[in-house]
Amino acid sequence: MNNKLLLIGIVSFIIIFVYWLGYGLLFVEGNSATFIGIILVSSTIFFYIDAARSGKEIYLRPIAGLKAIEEAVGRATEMGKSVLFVPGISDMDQVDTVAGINILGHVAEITAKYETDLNVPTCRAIVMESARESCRESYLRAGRPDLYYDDIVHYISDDQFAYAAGVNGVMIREKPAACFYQGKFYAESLLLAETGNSIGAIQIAGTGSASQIPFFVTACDYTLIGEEFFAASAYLSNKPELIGSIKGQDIVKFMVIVIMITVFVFDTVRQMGLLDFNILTFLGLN
Amino acid sequence: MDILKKIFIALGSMDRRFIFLLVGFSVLLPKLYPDFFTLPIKASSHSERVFAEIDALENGAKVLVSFEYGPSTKPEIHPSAIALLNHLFSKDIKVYAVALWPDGNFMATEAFSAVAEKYGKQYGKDYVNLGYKPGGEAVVKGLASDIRTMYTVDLLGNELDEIIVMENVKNLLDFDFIFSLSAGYPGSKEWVQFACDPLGIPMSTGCTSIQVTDIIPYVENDQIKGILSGMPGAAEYEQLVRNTLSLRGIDVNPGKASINMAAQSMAHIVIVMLIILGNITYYLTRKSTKKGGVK
Amino acid sequence: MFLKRQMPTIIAISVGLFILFGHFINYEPIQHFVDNDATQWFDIIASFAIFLGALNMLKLQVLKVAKKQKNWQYSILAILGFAFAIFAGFFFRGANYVNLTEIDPDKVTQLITHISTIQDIKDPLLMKKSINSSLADYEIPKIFISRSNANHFAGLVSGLATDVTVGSKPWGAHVQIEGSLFSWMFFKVFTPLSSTMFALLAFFVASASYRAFRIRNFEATLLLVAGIILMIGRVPVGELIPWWVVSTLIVFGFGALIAPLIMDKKILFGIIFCGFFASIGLGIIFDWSLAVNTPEILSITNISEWIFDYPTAAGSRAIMIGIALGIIATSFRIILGIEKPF
Amino acid sequence: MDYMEIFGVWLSVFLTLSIFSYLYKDNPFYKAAEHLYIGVSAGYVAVISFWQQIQPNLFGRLWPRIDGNAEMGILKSIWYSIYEFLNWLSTLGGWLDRSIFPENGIKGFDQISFIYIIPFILGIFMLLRLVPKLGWLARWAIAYIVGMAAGLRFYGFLNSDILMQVKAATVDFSGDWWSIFNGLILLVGTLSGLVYFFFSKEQSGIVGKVSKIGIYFLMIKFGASFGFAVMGRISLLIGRFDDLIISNSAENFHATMWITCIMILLLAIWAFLEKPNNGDAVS
Repeated sequence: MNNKLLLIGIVSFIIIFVYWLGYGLLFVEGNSATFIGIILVSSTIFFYIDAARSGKEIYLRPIAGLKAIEEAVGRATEMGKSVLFVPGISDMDQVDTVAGINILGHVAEITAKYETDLNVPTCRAIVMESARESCRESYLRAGRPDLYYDDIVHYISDDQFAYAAGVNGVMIREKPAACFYQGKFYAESLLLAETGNSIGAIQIAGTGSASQIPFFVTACDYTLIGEEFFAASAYLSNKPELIGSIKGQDIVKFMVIVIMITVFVFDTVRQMGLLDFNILTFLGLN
Repeated sequence: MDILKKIFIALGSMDRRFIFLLVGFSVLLPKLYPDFFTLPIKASSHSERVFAEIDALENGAKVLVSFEYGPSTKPEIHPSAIALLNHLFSKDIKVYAVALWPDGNFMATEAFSAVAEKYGKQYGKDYVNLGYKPGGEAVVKGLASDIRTMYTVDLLGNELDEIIVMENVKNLLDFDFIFSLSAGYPGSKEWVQFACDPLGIPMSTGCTSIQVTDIIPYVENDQIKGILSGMPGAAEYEQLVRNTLSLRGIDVNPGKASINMAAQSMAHIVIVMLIILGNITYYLTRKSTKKGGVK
Repeated sequence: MFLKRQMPTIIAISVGLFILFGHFINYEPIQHFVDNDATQWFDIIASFAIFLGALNMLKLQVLKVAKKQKNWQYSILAILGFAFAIFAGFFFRGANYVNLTEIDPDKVTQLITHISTIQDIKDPLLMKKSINSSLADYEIPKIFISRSNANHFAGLVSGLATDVTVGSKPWGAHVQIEGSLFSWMFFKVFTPLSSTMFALLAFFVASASYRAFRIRNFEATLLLVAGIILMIGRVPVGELIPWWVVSTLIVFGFGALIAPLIMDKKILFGIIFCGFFASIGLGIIFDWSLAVNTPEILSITNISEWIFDYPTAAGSRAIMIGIALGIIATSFRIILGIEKPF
Repeated sequence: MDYMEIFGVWLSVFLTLSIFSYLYKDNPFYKAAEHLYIGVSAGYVAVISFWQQIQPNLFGRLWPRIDGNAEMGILKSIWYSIYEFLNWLSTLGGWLDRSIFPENGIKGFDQISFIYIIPFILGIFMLLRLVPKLGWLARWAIAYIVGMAAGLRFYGFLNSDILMQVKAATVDFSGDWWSIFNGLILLVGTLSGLVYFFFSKEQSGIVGKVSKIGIYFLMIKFGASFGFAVMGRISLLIGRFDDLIISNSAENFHATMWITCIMILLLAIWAFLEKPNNGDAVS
């Protein structure tokens, strides 16, 4: 265990040392703080992924919205209605969409297991393609490849509100019993969530768009807020390496908090005139 | 008392279409009868900051205005654009327009044609409209290093080297100020991250209300100098420009945002009233729901 | 099998690493690729993919019509709308302009009269000036959708200049300028639809806030109070609210905050009434009705500005950092190849 | 008089009101507008992305404008004969006018960027999804995009949303008490908000208390966002009403008034006829 830590430490040190040697020559000047940040973040997360792989138990606090997913699909099954999954309006160049598609994989696995209809309207053709891949895999994993067909995932329009209008149409005419909104959303979030609310569906939202979280919080039953949304697929997968990465992410967060407090303390001391040391300059942030 | 309670409970369970109707009327009535609804407009510190920054620019300075909105968000931002152009042209500042959104250049064309004539400004001599380039942040980065790698011609197809105002303008460093009129992505955030922060050019923004809470950390950090938030922000800026210009002997018509503030205020009041009503009902019926054990 | 299964993972990992570390490498073409080309490539691929999506949409709508499924009649509209957009985009350009060379200086006024029949002229004098400065080669400031209208206008003004030509703007420009069939579609069909869908939100935001802004618990109350203060404080009407209304609201707001804690209505109302009379009393004693005397906290505008400058900014920052961490961790998992959506 | 213009005004008023009619409930007008919108927008986006991405940015980079009279090397002339072939295809063998591929290349760039063949190929791979046997090639294109996103966002978000915000952890003590207090609020709010997001710690004890404070800050942020959203959406509604009022002018023959009246009448008739078999009104 400790050997691995040492090994990762040595490798990171060597990388940073090489960077330092080539600084200004091989490497661009001016963004050394970011470089060191990347190495630090990567090695921390990698360490915990590795630890989890070798069998370390990791506790994750429960997130209500994730527990509710299976429940929601179950209810749709009981009612004989379909499940709607909206992967947001951004393309695959946003990490949010990637996270949303990963969650879709888990939802599809559950619908396959329960033999419930799934409907995934998309706003981008590339998202449509990867959502299909993801659903096909899930149906296969659930042992029900016979239930899968390509039109589970279909394209509506690249335009934001045309897409919203189309999804709205699906909702008011097909009346799904469970609606998932997982991805990057803009103004259409409330339009979707309010319509979903008016048809009485269970709604579970998750998004990394800070400005849309309030609408989901007020109109949906459960909302995965910001970082929770990105952690969701790891939670659901139960794979040790993904769960390890969540732990690593937590440690990075802890480091950010510690650094912020350190910056605050040192800067306060500096402002009092007790110490002639500017921590921001030291960290390369000024 | 019991009757009152019943009324409140009945109101509380009203069909949401009544709410729609109320909101619709609250906007429509002040529009149809503007004389009954007039309100004084007082500028917030953020709008004042924007005004002061622009007003401090010298005559003949160069300002880049980026149009990052389209017809659907026009009501919120276009008034800011008009007021801004009034302000800039009255100070004989050269204006350069770019669009990061495809429909942004329609907005830019409309704004210029509404304002330029009044100040006798000529296209190509006093202002230029470079049009839309796809790519978002890549465009911003490109402009930062060399405008001519991004744009070889302007919106009307003129070569950049033939345009008088483009003389001695090589990249963003040649501008004194950047103003982003932004309705989302790509927008103000990209200008801060990829142009204004690295190059140290002052910038302000006029953005949609919904974006304000996302952009406010940058304003607090002084990476953006002031912010016009949505239509109310536009109205405040319009008012500041109008008052100042009239002191300088130029008459500007009251702007669209200022006119619409009455409707805006009415709608807000109606919504707040609805919320209060909803809460009274909620409070009166709380015990029964508690028993029911609904979430 | 290798090409189907492993190759995509290898591409994703290598592209990810290349772009991540490309930011640091001091070699101009790599920097250029990372800054510009990488996203441009994506845009190009996405543009190709759009046709794939459009075909899928079309297929489903056609199937709906063919199978006469419920509401199939409306699908015809979707197909027609799509066909019209493609027609305006690739087959019928419009965007006809009329160009005059060597205008007779004496007939400029006549020309302006002709122009005024097709377009509003705000300032004829200024227009005269601009025509006079480009007599040799002048383009009429109106672009015609139909060729015959342009020809008709050219016929009207043919006597005023040596040469009158009718042409049409190049392909590609037709999606950017007014006066093409495509821009007509944009302004008359697309814009009203999209901006009205957007404006529907005004109603939904009202009904959502009516339903959701309840003093259910302390958190919900904070949401409600911040929301209401912002709504009132950011519009001019907030300025008009006199001190006693604000102080009353503060008292009630305080009451709302403690309401979840106190179940006995009598005690709660007692506290609220005491606070109410105390604040009014203080106001009368210190004469707050004079603007100078009013404490700053009794202006809704000031309160709202404080809320969005500090607590909101703090909340925003926390969410922003959290989201950034989530994105970084997900990106890292993609680069490691343990998370792959393809 | 421009009939196209007047027709356009009437059409846009009709479409606006059709969408608004959704507020009453799902009805034929809304369904028609919705379907038309989906069709038009899909076509609109396809056209725009072709004329503003594929044509200028891809073809323009591969075949930039060259001097038609100048001598060309053999490789270059082969290269441009591909261009002519594409033109031949796009004009259906010369039957249509030259449009996508103007003579002598596309204006905009001065140098051929051969590297753009890669996105061209990846784009075609994407379209190969239509050929069942070669559909898997689309995965390569998706893999490129996902990899690119990971590389770009990792750097971008670490830089601007974490490191830059660490900078903001300082409090300026040179101001008055009030501004120091506000600075502290900012810091405490940010830190406690972050604590809320800890996944591998149970939210009890001190962590629970701090994260509770964090939730309060998040809630205030959400409330404020909501308030701003109300403001923005109302502004947009006002904008729509402005347009409707303008369309009601005499020169447009009072389009708004007529269409409103007729639509309400038709909706009333529809609602009356619909009633017996309609158990699922949206409310």
